[in-house]
Amino acid sequence: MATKKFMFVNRKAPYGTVYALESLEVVLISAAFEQDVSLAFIDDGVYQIAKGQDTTGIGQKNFSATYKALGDYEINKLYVEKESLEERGLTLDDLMDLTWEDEDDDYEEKPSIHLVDRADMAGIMAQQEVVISF
Amino acid sequence: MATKKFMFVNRKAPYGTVYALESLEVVLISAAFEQDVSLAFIDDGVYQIAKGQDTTGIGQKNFSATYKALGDYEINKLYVEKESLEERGLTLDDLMDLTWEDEDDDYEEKPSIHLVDRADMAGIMAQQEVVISF
Amino acid sequence: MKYTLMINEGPYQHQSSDTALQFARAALEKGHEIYRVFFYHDGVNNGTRLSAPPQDDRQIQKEWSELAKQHDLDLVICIAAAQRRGLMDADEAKRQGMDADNIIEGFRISGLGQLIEGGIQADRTLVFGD
Amino acid sequence: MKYTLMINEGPYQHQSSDTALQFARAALEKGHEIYRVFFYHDGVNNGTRLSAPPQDDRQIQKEWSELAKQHDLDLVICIAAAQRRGLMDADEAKRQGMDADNIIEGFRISGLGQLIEGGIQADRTLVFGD
Amino acid sequence: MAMLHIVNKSPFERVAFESCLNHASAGDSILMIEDAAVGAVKNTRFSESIEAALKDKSVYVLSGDLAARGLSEDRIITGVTAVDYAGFVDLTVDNDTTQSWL
Amino acid sequence: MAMLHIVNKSPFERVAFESCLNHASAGDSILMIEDAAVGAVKNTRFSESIEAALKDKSVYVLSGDLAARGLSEDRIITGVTAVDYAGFVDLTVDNDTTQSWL
Repeated sequence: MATKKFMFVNRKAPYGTVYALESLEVVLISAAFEQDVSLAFIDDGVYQIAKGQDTTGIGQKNFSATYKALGDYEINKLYVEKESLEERGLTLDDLMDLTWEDEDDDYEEKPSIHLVDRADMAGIMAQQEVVISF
Repeated sequence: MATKKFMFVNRKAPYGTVYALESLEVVLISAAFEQDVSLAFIDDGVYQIAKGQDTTGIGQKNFSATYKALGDYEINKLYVEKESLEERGLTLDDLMDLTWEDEDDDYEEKPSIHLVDRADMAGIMAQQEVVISF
Repeated sequence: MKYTLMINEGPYQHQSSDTALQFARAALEKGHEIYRVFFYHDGVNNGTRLSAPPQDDRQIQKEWSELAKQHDLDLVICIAAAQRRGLMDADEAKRQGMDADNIIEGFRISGLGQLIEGGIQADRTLVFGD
Repeated sequence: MKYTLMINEGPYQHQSSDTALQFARAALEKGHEIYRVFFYHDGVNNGTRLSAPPQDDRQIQKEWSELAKQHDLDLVICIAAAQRRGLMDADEAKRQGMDADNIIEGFRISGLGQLIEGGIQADRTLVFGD
Repeated sequence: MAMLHIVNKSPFERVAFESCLNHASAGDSILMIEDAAVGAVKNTRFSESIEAALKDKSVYVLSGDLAARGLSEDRIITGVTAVDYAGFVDLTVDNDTTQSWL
Repeated sequence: MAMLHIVNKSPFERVAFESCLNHASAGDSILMIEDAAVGAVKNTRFSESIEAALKDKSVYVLSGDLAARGLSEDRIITGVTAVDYAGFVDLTVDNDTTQSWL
């Protein structure tokens, strides 16, 4: 099958709506198709990968640990927008530490999260072939 | 049954979502209970009573004529927020001509739409006993 | 206090049904009365018995059904909203010539008047939606 | 052109299913191909056969079903999303021990891989949602 | 007549929260639930609006919704009170009416 | 590679439309559908943003959605083009990719 550049765009906070959870389910499945997959976290989407999520008070399943599994499937291009973090009083330190092991580089652990500014994010979006938004 | 001050708050444009249509169905039913009913149109809710709605291009039923029936059920307190109109480039002339006949005043035809500013709208909301939002 | 709750969104898609469920439990625990829960718009989808979410996820529809049983709650699904969205009890299915129904125990289908009447009877009316 | 469409909201509540239906008709009229329509999130609710909207309103679920029949469209409902929301075909109902099913003719239930495969095969992938 | 305004929308995504603040009266209470909980945090694009509201209104956030989104209570704006569902119920008792900003 | 950005949210209610404008590239096209159609109108709080976008992007509005909300085509911003569903299809052909701003 052909390889295409797929981007999954996440703009919504988790738990208030199902989009974050069901988006992650799509991303995991996409790994099986060996496509060139990247994820964009902009606007409220940045809360999806916030550190320390604790859902005991709202009765929903905490699915945030699943983002840590993405690296094992070589999904390691998670673009996070700098301006979106700043407007929300957040920094990179507030996000989970998401990494992957590069088997072409002696299994070195490398960061999956790439902090980019708005202009760079626009440039990355412009290169995509299939954009699926949630 | 007791008489309460009911307010139905409309903040969303029609047709993009079902809220405007199904809100109107609630308002019509409320007439049967002889309550003190008023409607607030703020933010995108003002488009619900825009003049000249034509849905032939989108395959949905045009339900805007139903607002004209509200006067017959003595639902005649339709508060429209001035600032919400202005931000959208609209004036009172862009809204439907909604009226009711005052049987205590020789069936004189009177306007149902009351243009109020934001501060007045806040004051009207503060007096309500049951507020149902869509 | 006597409450009427209105729920405007279906289960899972939005948090509103979860929040209303937690609110209802907290109110009952404090000795308040839930006079009625009225399901409108996509909220009618909370009343299906055909859902089967993953075992480790919450079962929203069943939780409402069980809460209703425990506390004798009046859970009302709006008939007009239900007809658009495909929620049917046995009587309505028969009337519409449908070959199946899908409503879960503890819910009943009725008209919009139940919402207004709920608003009149209750001390507080709360809306949960999107 | 070959299209894959994704629909993320249920009928009536949001316009997205209406818009997708109009888009699909216009594309077919121009001689394009609809490779697949994938229903996700509350979009799975477009596949119920138990709806009975007012006579003067559109019948969204039936319109999809009829369009599929006319043009041999592949309408796929995501199984995981369907299980949460209570959409069942006869096989799945049996497997889950349900006493009823509610899917309309012309839709099939399958996995999320169908969305990705649709995205790979189609020239254009469009998302309709809220 | 005091009113409890319930907001469930992120102030960064929708106008609903701002509209709530524009229509709440002095002495009213505002409760942030669901996605609106992110509005309770200090030093955001929105925090000044909350600080202004605190001058004549009470502002609350549902603690479970705050925690779910990875935000700890030490990050919330001074003067905003975290409550649980029991506290949510109490707020509906203490105010005469509620209005949801959907 | 030109992209068609499809927006279906009112710019007066949600940030989605503004976010779309912030991420569209020169040469891209933007199509307003559903509730976003109200953003096509002249002299609104949002119209300057559309006028700025028109400098290096093409902007369209779905005519059926505009008419449904009571807005006639003589009210739309100069430079914005009204299209029907057939025109919507053509836009997806003329651009290499589409992105929906939900």
